[in-house]
Amino acid sequence: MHIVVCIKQVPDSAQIRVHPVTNTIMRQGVPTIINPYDLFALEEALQVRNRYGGEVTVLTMGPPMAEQALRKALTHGADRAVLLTDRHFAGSDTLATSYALSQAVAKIGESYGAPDIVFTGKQTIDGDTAQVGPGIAKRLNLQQLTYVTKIVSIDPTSRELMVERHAESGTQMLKSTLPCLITVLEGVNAIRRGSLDDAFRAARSPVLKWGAADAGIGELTKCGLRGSPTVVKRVFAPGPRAEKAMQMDINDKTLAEVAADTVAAIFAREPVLERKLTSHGDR
Amino acid sequence: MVARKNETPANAVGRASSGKKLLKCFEDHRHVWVFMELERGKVHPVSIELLGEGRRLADKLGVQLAGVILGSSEGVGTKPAIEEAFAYGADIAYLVESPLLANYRNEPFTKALTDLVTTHKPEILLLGATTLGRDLAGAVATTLQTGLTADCTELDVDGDGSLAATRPTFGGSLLCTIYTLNSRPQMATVRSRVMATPQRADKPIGRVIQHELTMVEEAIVTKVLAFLCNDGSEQSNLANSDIVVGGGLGLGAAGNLQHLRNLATTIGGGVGCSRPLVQKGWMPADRQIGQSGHTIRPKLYIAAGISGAVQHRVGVEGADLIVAINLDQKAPIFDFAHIGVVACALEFLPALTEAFARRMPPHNSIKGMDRGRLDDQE
Amino acid sequence: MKATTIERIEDKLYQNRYLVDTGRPHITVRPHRSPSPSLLALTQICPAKCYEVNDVGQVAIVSDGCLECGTCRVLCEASGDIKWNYPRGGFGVLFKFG
Amino acid sequence: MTKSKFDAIVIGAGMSGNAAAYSMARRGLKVLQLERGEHSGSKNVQGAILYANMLEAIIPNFRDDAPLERHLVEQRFWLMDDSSHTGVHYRSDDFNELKPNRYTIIRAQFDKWFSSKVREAGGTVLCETTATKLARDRSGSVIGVYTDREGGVILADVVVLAEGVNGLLGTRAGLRDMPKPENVALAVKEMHFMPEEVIAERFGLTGGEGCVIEAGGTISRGMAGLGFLYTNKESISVGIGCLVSGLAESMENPYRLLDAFKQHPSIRPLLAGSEIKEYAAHLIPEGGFKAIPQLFGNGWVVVGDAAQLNNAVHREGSNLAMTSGLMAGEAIFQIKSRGGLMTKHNLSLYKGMLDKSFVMKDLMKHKDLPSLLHTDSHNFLMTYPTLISQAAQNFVRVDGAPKINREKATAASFINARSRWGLISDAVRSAVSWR
Repeated sequence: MHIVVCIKQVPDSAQIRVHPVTNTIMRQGVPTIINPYDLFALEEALQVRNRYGGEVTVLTMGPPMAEQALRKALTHGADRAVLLTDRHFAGSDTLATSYALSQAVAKIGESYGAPDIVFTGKQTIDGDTAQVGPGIAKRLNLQQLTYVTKIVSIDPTSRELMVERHAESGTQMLKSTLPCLITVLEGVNAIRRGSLDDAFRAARSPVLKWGAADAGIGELTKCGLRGSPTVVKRVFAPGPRAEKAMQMDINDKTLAEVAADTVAAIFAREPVLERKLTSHGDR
Repeated sequence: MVARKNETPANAVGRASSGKKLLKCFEDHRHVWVFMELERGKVHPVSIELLGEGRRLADKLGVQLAGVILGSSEGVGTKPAIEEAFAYGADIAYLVESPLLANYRNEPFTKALTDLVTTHKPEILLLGATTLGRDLAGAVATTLQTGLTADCTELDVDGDGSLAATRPTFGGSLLCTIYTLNSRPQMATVRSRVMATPQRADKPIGRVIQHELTMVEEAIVTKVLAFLCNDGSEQSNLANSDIVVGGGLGLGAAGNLQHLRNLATTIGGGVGCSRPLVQKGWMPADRQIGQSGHTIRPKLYIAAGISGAVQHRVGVEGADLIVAINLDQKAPIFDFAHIGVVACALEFLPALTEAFARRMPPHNSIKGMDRGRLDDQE
Repeated sequence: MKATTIERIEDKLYQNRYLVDTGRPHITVRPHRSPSPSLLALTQICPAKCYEVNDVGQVAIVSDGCLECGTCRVLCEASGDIKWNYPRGGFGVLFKFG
Repeated sequence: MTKSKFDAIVIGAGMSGNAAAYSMARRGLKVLQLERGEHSGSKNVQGAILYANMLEAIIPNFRDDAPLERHLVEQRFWLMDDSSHTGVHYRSDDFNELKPNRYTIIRAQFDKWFSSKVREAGGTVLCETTATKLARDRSGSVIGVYTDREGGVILADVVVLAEGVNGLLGTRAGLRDMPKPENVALAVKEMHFMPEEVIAERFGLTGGEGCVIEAGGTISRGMAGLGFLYTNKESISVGIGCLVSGLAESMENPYRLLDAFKQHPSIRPLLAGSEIKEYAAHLIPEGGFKAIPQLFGNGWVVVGDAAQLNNAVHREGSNLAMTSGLMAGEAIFQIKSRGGLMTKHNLSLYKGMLDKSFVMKDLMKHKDLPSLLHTDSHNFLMTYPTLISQAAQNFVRVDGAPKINREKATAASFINARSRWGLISDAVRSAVSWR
């Protein structure tokens, strides 16, 4: 089994601060981390490798410093790491990103065996939202299995697999075939700590650095800004909530009266809630 | 993508600032479409909200609003969805009916939607940011090689008719406005409970354009074996309760948490607390709301005796309505609550429970709604 | 000139970056009936205010805001009042500047 | 992939650990360095001043690419009472030299750079890995280390304990005692960010010039303590430290002491409008010469803070740490290159080097000062600061009273406070312990 896991190095958004006065983004000292959702995907991939044998290759597209994220992924236990880094990719939106990544996955397939499963995290916390996975699946025509909560079974010979997928009001049981793309729902597993061997391999083995050409990406017009239909025009901080809390009038009123006023104020602001609470029986 | 000089907000990047004209081939894309998501035949509330939003955008652009329905004729069928489309403001409906569309699978739904879009060329396509909507939108956008902005909190159209989609970034600490420059349709997804639910008006069914799904079951690799519907019980944990009642040190002692639970049981809410209560051992750690606990997005959050440290604030800011009860009117929680009651939480909770009970029908069975699990009575 | 108000300890800790090893606190307090003087001292001198007297009069710790300075170890490990260890590799406080 | 044996394992990637690992790796030794933090620097806290000439001995051209904040041109010593400070400022254009002598640095960024040098030199660095126990053979010699990762023991000829002031590994293995409350100070510190120009304006600095304020007095409420304020490029590190024994006795909250120091009329204007981005705390060895433990044994040496090598009186730590790391590395290399074993006897070479260097000489010189300050901190840090600031004010204030009366009043205030005999004994004891 050859499994490829796409990860992304993102700023640790919990550390992003907006300057209270100038409302600008304070980026000093904001460390980078592996996109938390991708760690669930990596753990799932490692579990599949440990159960069915094979190798896990980790791929990321980003600036040269994204190598740190790959080193961490290797320390968790991945077998090989590829960093896709090139000026042409700067400013890529999700469409251009999925194009570049899918070409790189294909190239990895040529050198290390076509991947049976491509894992990605559900989404990233810094901007893209659940579009790169489907984009890769569509371009490499892999079966697209998103929001997967459990890989029930894989039969390497018949190349069939069974998964459970989170849907709006329930869980779907799906049967599909390899090769496929799986995005993993958060919380389904917990990333493992690598062993000493993993840590040593991470410290010693080289991270493969590929530019556009190495990854077999010919059409540069599909990359970076030119390949991106969407573009960010403005980034700004949400304005602080204008009004302070509406203070309920409490002077010379009994607790019961204030409580009644409060409930009235709540229902005035949330009619849907009022209907739900005051209607008779199950609507 | 974010500010280059780390002090100034990012201004326009690349082509956006040059304001290039729309490519010729996209000029004939018109009208606003809303994908109606069906859940066992019933229309998902987010699609209704999007129809309301779609109507507003269509009126601003002076174009039509269309509802897109993909489903199968078995069971409830697609008729109720078509009625809902027109009742909430659609001018026209596009329908693809096929047994292959009974249960959601990516391949048939993507094919059906992309065929409709390539034939009738909408300029804006809105979908709900549900697991179905995001799975479908990603695949359709890639097939059409067009732009998709997900989880939008605000939609608008500029003077030149292009869609301005605003969404949170960097974990919600910032917002950004994204444009789809020269590709159509401009796709966007929106989460439920972000847009207002429009008024319903009983209107006759208008024009329905039906399309065939040119696909056979054998060609579809992924099969749906089963569907386990969760009966809402799983809803009851804090993270996705509609109502949450939180207790803080202002309650005085562990014994007084009973008042908190009485209120929660009465109005069907989950019970949570601030970090100090966990620290004092009054409540288990999985009840903690805040940075190192749960992040909640309920319709209503009642904070009783919580001062509102910043770590607590980031955990509750997603709530639609925050009611704070605290004896100290300078408590930080009043800076981000919507409704404030300066009173002793211990005394006010019973009165509030009583006030709610009076407005609710007697012994109203609230089993049906998603409510705090009964076994919260630890 | 506006006096910078004295922030509360929670606001100070909110600035820091942590990776909490949930379920594996790296410091534990030995159960006791009444806290020793040095345990009581911790409730005042711990720079992250992790130690508090709970309502049955015992000193309890929530170590997720711990700065790993070792002050409590210096005062209370020898007497056995607390068990002190480093968090697992990569967990605990992660200084951005230090 | 079995783990082969290493020539040396360095525990910890702070100043002493990086210096030891770099010096050995550069000499071609097979070095493994274990760091429990996410990166080298994630767990390290310091004021922080870098002493250039010690680093030059390790990485001569460090100025080419090391992340340095400002080079220091001004040192201010303040004696503070609640409303004022009396200070001695030394500033010299000489410090604007080609190779500046002291810099302010930000440890998280600096240590990451230093660690990249260790890797470049061929050292293997494993982060997010906590060393849990020393491995010893029957005779008690240290032969390797266990970690909190699966995979058992890692063997090496020698283990360099650069694990910092707490030093769990060494103390738990009984190689040295745990630091005592009166031998360590708890320092709390904040990073205040503000535009570079505002800092330059407030301290009268141009270009990369930097300024340092170190202050004693009533700010530590009578405990032996020190407040500090270091200017970085776009931030100011401000902090205060007190002996743990003093804190435990006085039950003072460290963060309240810090807030009071920040609110002091002399400090507040320097921090106005800043954005606080981190609050940190760390122990600093204060015991001086008398607290230095056994420095070497069969299969191990201890360096840096773990060896209590910190000249508290001169507020110098990172230079002693770096130098002790370098010397440990050199000693191990010399033993290795003559085919020697890492025995206690051979490793005494390391202590010999330390004794001949400034490290031991400085610490010997001030070996009595720590005890003087501990026992008499209230007197030196409460009474004298108030007396001196009152005297300064009397000297400066002009209200027509004859100068002679002023001077008599000042002299009287000293005598009433300390008595003639007290003044003389304070002076003698300070001089003796300073010499």
